[in-house]
Amino acid sequence: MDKFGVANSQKFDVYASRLMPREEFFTSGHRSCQGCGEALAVRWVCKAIGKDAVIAHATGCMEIVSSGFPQTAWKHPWIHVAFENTSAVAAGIETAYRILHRKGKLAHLPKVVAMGGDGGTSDIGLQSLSGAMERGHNFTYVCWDNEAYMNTGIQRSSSTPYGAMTTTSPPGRLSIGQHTWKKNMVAIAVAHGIPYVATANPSYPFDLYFKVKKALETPGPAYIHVLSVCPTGWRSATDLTVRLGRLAVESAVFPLYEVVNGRYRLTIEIPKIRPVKDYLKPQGRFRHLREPEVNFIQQQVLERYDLLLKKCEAPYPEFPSLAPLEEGE
Amino acid sequence: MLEIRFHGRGGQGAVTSVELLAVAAIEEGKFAQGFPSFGPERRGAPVLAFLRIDDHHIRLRCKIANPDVVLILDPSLIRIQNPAADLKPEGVIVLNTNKSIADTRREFGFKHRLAVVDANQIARQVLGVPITNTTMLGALIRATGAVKVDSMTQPLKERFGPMAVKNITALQTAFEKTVVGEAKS
Amino acid sequence: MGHRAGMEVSIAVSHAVQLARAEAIAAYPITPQTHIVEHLSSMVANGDLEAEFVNVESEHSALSCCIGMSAAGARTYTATSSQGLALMHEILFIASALRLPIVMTVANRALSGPLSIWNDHSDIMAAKDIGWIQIFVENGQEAFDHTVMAFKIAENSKVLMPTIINMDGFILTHVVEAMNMVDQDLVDKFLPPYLPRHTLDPKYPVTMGAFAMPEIFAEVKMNHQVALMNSYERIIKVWEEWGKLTGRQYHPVERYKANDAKILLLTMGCLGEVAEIAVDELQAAGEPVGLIKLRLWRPFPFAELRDALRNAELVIVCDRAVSPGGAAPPVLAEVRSALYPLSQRPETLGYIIGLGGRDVSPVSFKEIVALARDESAQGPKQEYHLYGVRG
Amino acid sequence: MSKPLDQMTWQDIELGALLREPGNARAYRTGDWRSQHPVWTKSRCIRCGVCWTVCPEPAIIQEPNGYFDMDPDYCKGCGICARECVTGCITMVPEEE
Repeated sequence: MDKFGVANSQKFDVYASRLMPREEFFTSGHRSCQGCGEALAVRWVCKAIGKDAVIAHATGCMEIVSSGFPQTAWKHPWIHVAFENTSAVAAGIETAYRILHRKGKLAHLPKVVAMGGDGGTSDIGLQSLSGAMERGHNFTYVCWDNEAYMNTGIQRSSSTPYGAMTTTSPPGRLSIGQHTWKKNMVAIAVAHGIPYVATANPSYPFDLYFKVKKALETPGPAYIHVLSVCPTGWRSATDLTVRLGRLAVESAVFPLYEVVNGRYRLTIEIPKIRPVKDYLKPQGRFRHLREPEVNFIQQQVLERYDLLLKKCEAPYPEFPSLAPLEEGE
Repeated sequence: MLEIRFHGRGGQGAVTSVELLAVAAIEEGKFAQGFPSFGPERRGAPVLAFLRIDDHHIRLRCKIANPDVVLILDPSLIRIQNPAADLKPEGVIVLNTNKSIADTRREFGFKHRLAVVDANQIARQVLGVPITNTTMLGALIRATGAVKVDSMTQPLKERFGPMAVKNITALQTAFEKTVVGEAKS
Repeated sequence: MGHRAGMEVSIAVSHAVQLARAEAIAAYPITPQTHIVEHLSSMVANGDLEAEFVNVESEHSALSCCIGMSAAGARTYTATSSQGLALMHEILFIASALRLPIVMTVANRALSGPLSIWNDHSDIMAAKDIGWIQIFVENGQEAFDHTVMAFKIAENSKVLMPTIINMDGFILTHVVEAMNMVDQDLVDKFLPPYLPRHTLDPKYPVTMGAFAMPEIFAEVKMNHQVALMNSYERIIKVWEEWGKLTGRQYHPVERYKANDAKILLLTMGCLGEVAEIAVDELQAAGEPVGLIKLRLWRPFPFAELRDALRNAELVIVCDRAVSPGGAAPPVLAEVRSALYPLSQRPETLGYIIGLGGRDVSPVSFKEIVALARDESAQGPKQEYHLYGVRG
Repeated sequence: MSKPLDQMTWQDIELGALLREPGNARAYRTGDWRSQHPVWTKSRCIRCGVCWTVCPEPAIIQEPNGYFDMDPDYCKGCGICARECVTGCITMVPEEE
């Protein structure tokens, strides 16, 4: 149990929800699919963000379902510009707030949050994200990872997991479906030497909630990678969304951890790792996989999880802390 | 209108010279236009820089095809191209060399009016480095009267700050030491 | 009121941005825009300009960052060129659709390929339909003046439109010349602080950049089109106000010795002054040749242009970009289109000049006039010509 | 929102197609999408709020007595609440024809 009394529990404390803010910042009337894990994630992230913030959003599912003119599901000041540039837009907002504050035109600095899907983050948006992280803007980036281009009809992205069927990585006589391993965006973010990086998942809403809070309070760039179950693209039952998110963690396919100043730490321990087939089986996108492929995935997942544990146990961080410099005379 | 073309190598400061001279002419109340040969110049490669000075607003935006003056910062450039090839017949060549007018004419066959100065030596003595761009401005002013020597002081100060004094000295020294030979028919 | 000074035009532009008290700048270096942003970043580093300068990782991000800056309420500036403008392309449309008054200098340069860092107008002509106000300048003075004025135009509450100042790369950006600077006091009186009509403010949350279903997209476009056309009057007013303050009056269509000229050359950008020299020489030789210079490119000044051209017999449009396989190069296409409704209209011939930094001298314009007269007498041989191409 | 989308004129468009009514998506009722809906058996409900926590819409409202129910205007009928209910007190019932 961590300090919030929830994180180690597989099912969160049943009454804890009463402690969470009631106010909704992502309102009903949005047009996401039934059982959308991403909408659930947005709902909780927006609660964690609170009132005093502005959101820049990339083109993608969440943008389309939430902002059809003349209606908006967002209660935050919100801007959508294009697909690949959300981090640059957020960087501009953050910069403008800073100079306007310095010139006395703005009383205080609202939090700046950028959001985008896995395509808008790990593919087309990677450059602007990298630039914004490298320049050290004080913003939080949240990636909604539903593991493919769902908005355009389920095409593969670099975040699509090995073996998954999408419309552009179809299994066939010569292919098992997606034949590359999911890009490790978290490691890429960590490699920028930014102070806060985390994975999260709305099946663990409190873990997600407090990670967002932490990210917002961290000066400088923060990155949160949120696995967002997509019943439409994953070909799973709509009611299984939260369960699948939990299975992703319990099978170590998507462990929940954070990297604070380069130090890795699991936020949700996995006492007994479940077989990956428990996670794969309810998803139609893996239906075509045969035993050897499942075994390969199993072996890869365990090896990668093992490497993650080693990083968590490492006696040194991934990069030296910049703290002494900031404290310097 | 006076049209001047500088010949130098990337890093020798031909473009800086042109800018300084343009600013000086403008501060005298004239109109001027200074610009480099546009492009990706690299250290050591031959470069050109252009200068127009006139009493009226200058409307031309093309290269200088037939200059009134060519100024050669580095005599080794003459072996690559003949800077005097398209010089106007009444034009003048301003050359950085330790040779005399007669020797220079003999070596390169120049018929134009010719001004020579050993700018390398002056620059070494005064500036401590063989960078001759500001030094050669003294020779140019001597040969053409394009601007007054004093007009160079302010632009040099703005450009070089504390280093300006030495550059001004180098320029004045060159102005005094420059030898001008009239054109040969 | 001001002082006369000699400096590189790029530096003068950066001073104009400084005098306008720009607050937020995001830029990526590209030849020949670099000197502008170098000087701005050093002004920011030295505290001579109270602004934030963001060195973004691409032009795409430069304009995206500017959108964020402007949406958050800061007076925003950027500069680019050629490939950089092309990389921004997608975002250019969004900046104007969001009605954010970003001011941008485009140091006009050819588009690859082959790679060319030199001047022509193919970059901006590929971006003519982006919904921005677009102005062309002829010399350093104009580049300086129009940079200051652009902020006032763009930020006018009835305009709120991003604005591009087009200045020719190298042959304008990299030239040291004489200009009349203006004092900070004058600019402060002329240009009040930017009061954004709406910003990203948690106290008054708004949604910017909602998507539009087919039922409403055309209405949104119409709204933008009307606003851009209506900006014309405000542009003229701002130019008039500047004219009164400085004695330098600008017009959307500039006429040079064009009265009673049967033949008119038409140019945009700084080759206009080179053409003036050709016109002087031709008129001295008794030839009825004048010059029209198109300054305001967007919104297109239909009425003034028709007025300026209607009495001529022959208009020779000098484009600086190619429209491969197209009906005409961009300026010729628009000029012809603007003239078409007139019952009596001059013949229009097109010559494409100065591509990729090719030198254009007064002699070139004289040759073009001679070629066009022949062509006009014998009937056009082809739709338009690439002047001076060998072979 | 004053007018339906297909009656708005170009003059009705805010500058920059800006939207000034945050959260006005609530005007769109996603309840129409539903083919089944959750029903709570109150005798088994411990009022823990897990259903409220996991609803993506959100379309679960808490009544003054602490029990939960769906918001018929927005519930899309995904069934996550029933699946995640700690005591199993929610069942999904088909919409009536």
